[in-house]
Amino acid sequence: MAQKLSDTQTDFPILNQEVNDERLVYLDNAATAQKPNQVVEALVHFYQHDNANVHRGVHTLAERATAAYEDARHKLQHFIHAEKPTEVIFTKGATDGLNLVASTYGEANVKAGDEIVISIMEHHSNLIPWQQLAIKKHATLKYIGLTADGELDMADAAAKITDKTKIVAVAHASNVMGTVTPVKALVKLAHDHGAIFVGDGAQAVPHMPVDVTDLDVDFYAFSGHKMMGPTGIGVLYGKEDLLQAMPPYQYGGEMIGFVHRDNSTWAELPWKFEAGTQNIAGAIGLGAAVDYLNNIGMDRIQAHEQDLVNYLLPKMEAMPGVTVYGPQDPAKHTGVIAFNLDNLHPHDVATALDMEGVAVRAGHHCAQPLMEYLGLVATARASLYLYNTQADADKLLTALQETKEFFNHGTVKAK
Amino acid sequence: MAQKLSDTQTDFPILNQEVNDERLVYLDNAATAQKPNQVVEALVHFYQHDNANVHRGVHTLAERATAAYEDARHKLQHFIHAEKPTEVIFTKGATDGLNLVASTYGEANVKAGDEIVISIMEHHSNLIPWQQLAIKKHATLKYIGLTADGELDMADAAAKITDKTKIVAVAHASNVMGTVTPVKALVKLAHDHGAIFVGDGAQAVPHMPVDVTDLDVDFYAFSGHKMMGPTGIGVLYGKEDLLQAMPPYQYGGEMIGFVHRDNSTWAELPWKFEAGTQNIAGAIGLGAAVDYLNNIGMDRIQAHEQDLVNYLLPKMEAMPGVTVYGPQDPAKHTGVIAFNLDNLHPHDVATALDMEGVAVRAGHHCAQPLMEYLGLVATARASLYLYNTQADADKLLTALQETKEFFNHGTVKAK
Amino acid sequence: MGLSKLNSLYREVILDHADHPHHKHALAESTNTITLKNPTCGDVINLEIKLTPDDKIADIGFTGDGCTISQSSASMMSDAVMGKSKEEALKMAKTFSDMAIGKEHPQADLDELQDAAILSNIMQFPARIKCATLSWWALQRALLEETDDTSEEES
Amino acid sequence: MGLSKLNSLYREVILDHADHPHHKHALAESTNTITLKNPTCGDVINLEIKLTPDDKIADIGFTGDGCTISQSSASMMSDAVMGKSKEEALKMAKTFSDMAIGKEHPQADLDELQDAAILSNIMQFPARIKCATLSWWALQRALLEETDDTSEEES
Ligand SMILES: Cc1ncc(COP(=O)(O)O)c(C=O)c1O
Ligand SMILES: Cc1ncc(COP(=O)(O)O)c(C=O)c1O
Repeated sequence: MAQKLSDTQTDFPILNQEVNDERLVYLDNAATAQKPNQVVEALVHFYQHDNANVHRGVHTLAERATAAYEDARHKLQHFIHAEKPTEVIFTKGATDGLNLVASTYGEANVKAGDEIVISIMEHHSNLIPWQQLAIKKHATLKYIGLTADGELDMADAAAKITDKTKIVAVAHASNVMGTVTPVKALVKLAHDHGAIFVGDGAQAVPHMPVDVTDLDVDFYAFSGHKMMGPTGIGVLYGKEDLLQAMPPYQYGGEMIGFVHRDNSTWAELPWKFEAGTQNIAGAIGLGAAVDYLNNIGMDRIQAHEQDLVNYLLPKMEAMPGVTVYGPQDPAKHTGVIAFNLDNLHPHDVATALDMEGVAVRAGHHCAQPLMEYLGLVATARASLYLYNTQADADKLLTALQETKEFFNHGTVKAK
Repeated sequence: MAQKLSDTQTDFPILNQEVNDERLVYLDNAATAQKPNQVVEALVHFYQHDNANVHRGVHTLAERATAAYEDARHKLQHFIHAEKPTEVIFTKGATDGLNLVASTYGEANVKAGDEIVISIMEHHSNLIPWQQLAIKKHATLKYIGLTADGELDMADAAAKITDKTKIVAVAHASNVMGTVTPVKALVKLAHDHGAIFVGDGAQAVPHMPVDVTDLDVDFYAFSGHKMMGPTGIGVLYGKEDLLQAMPPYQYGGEMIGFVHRDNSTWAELPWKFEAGTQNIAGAIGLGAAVDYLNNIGMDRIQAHEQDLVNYLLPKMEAMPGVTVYGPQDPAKHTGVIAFNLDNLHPHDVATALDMEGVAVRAGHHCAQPLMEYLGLVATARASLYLYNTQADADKLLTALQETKEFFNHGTVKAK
Repeated sequence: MGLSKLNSLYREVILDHADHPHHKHALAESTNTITLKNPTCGDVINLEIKLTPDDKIADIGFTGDGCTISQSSASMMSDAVMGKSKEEALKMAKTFSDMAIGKEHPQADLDELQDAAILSNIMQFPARIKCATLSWWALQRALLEETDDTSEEES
Repeated sequence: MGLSKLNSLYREVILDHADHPHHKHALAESTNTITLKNPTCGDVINLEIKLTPDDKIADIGFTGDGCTISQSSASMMSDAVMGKSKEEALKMAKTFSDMAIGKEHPQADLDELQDAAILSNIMQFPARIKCATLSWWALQRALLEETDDTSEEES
């Protein structure tokens, strides 16, 4: 079994609490991750020593704040292996970044009759921006389907992506199916047809090494809060030449060159896309999260989660009444495990697990078209991170068993 | 002289530091405010006890996080006297809020030949969104001028706002001139001509009581970081019927009703405008900032800053070589004081003041058209907040005197 | 505590209603209908009401998917409002949503709600309040003939 | 510390150049021109260069507004590159921007910069580095015939 990756006791005080008189077992990491003290301390340090607005200040605090903010950009650049800091734009989160691309690149490049190709398992944040763009532009939105195992159907991808395709947008890792998509192959398919590829890295960057240069993605968006950073900060990576050619997304302070009464020019990259005061402390906190993850090593984090899945998944699959979605082979399954129990509604399951201190999510996971495709209304979902342990997995298994028994003892089950 | 409003020693540790071996005197509050410990502790508490994603969670942490987040919304609602919490949308900041209105309401309602009226002293964030909208829609952007004293010229406003006007967008308080605009009168002018009024409250909400319902503004945007809240959070107030009729701004998680493959419906207010994971901790921290401000009382804060201006402004005006912009009458001047010293470049002045520990800003203050209108390239700017004292004012005056002398000792002055 | 607290949420009568919901069917004819959604979980309720000319609830039926709480709440709600006047039903909806957020009400009002009153302990499970109130909210909006909307408002 | 540290920024020679900038005028004819802006303060420089057919700087002039540092830097830069070849000037620009961010360079390179070398202590005033590098950056872009842009890049 995996060794301990982090000193949970000291780094994550939030996990040392009881919920409903039970030890908290936090398995809702795909929704948001907990923050190590190192990240919280970076925020506190910034606010108590260096807080100032960045870029335009001549005074000492402003200079310190600017250096810390741009330093965070460099950390993020190296973390995802972008070639230049100018290709790293701070956003509010993955949703903000994906909307940015749809509203600027998409708006400028998609015309009537063009096609946008996404997958049926996209999160709403990588679905509705394209859907609405397609509606507005009279373009066609096409969905790549899944294999029986819940993986992306690459034969279908090859069929759906055509010379009419302008944009292919797919999640690097699914927030429901527990699958990783072959981004590199998708990028090649897209490029072969003259389309650009937009990666949604929200569930990938926190859990595995990601190299945007090697993947050759054109845009790639992710959120800080899912990788132990603060809320309200994220990153959009974009290739410099594409970003250069794009119009700005928002207008305001910091993103301008010259402003005249009737027209304006824009700042250089990356600031052209950072209008107004940014989440300065958030960026710095995200930089601290990157330090934390790097200290452990993304390879080790990925291996640790894989070990846990290898332990947990077969036991869940073996439990009568439990249905696990996505690949049944643990080797192909990430730490995101969507499941249902008997014919209980997942909402009831999540409430019962919460009584046992186990935090899981229940619902459509912002993926309604996927639910429809799978013929489901909703599922429960347990999702792991580096601080989870075998004991956490065991607790989930016990709690599931007890939940089963509780509802079987009652005279009835929900429809 | 004003009594002490806050226990700076304990509440603002950042202010108890030396910069260049001098006591830090932070006079760059119009750029961003310092955060009391109470706000920082609210962030720490959230991350160490309740951190979870909001709204979709069934488990205990998610419920606590949701309650804290929505509670913050209620605090903001009451702070600005909005009628309903549904009218309070969390944004990234004032720039984000103003862009939201321009891209949704503006996009839907401004047509070729229409007019948008702003003032010549707008911050770029309340200028370029309208300028670009006007360019895109072939509408006309008109600028309301200033009186000799730097106040908004209401006669000019009455002349510029016509039946062709669709939107009037003006700052409630200027970030350069140190003036407050008669928002209520502007709103009436706008409404009389069938236009809506968008208020930029970035420099008003932190410093004076604001009642959006009494002002009758249609939209009103401001930033958390300038009112002692965290970075990366702000508020857009909008009248419910207007928000209701508007299309969403960004698409993604949390803002949806039903999502089908080819179309979607939207969530109710305010969530329709909060796509993706929001800056949850930021909103909660902003709620704590509101508590802090309320504890002191906005009336007292305003009076304290006025007292300081009454003390400082005449002394600055009396100093040979100092030019203060905006009203010369302290009673008409907010705590934002733009000035120049001799014919020194403000950048050189700010560097010299920084050597004395005094943090001021120098530049165009994101108001290039105003600079052009005033025939200036740039100014220095000192801006006050509740923790500033008479001693801070004195330090500024001494440092200005010494800066003068330093550059007079040299053989030359800059052009 | 483990699961013991669950007993106070999943009372026998609630499980009964969830297992054998009353009025869970479409109506042949109706005067007021609405489709509402619980944004927390994506559950949906289609509510159909047939009002008499003098605004009495002659029939009521619901369809849709949902958790134990939302299904049993819809069932209990339907039982409680059958035969009531529009005005009475609206008052009951108000009582229920007040109860769900912990506001005090005279016992007589609660009695009106019949079985549904048992959901008062939903308060201990704040994440489930929306599940319980969804059908009552649908009732209110259907009776007030508000247009269909996509999701429930904050309760 | 007060203002004493300022002496190391505002050296006599810097103040002299700022007060009586050399080459501060438009050229009658030029082969390479650029307008750049310091986004930190809004200062602007218009730089004009006249190259000989064999790429030597025959004349150089600048106009625009700026602080003491940017004005004197432009003046010192112009002095230093007059008569140099395009290649030499580009090398000097590189030396200067390296120096400004604290990279080591052989003394011979620094000597090339003439008066401009004195700005090496700009390092102690990070907020002012852009003021010092703006004109060198303009020189480089003008010589490389990059299109006008609105602002300087991160230095
Ligand atoms: C008057 C005014 N409006 C808008 C803004 C923009 O605020 P933010 O940068 O926080 O979006 C500012 C702050 O710089 C301001 O002073
Ligand atoms: C795959 C995927 N994409 C996008 C998002 C949206 O991220 P955020 O809500 O942080 O903007 C999420 C998170 O919910 C996700 O899981």
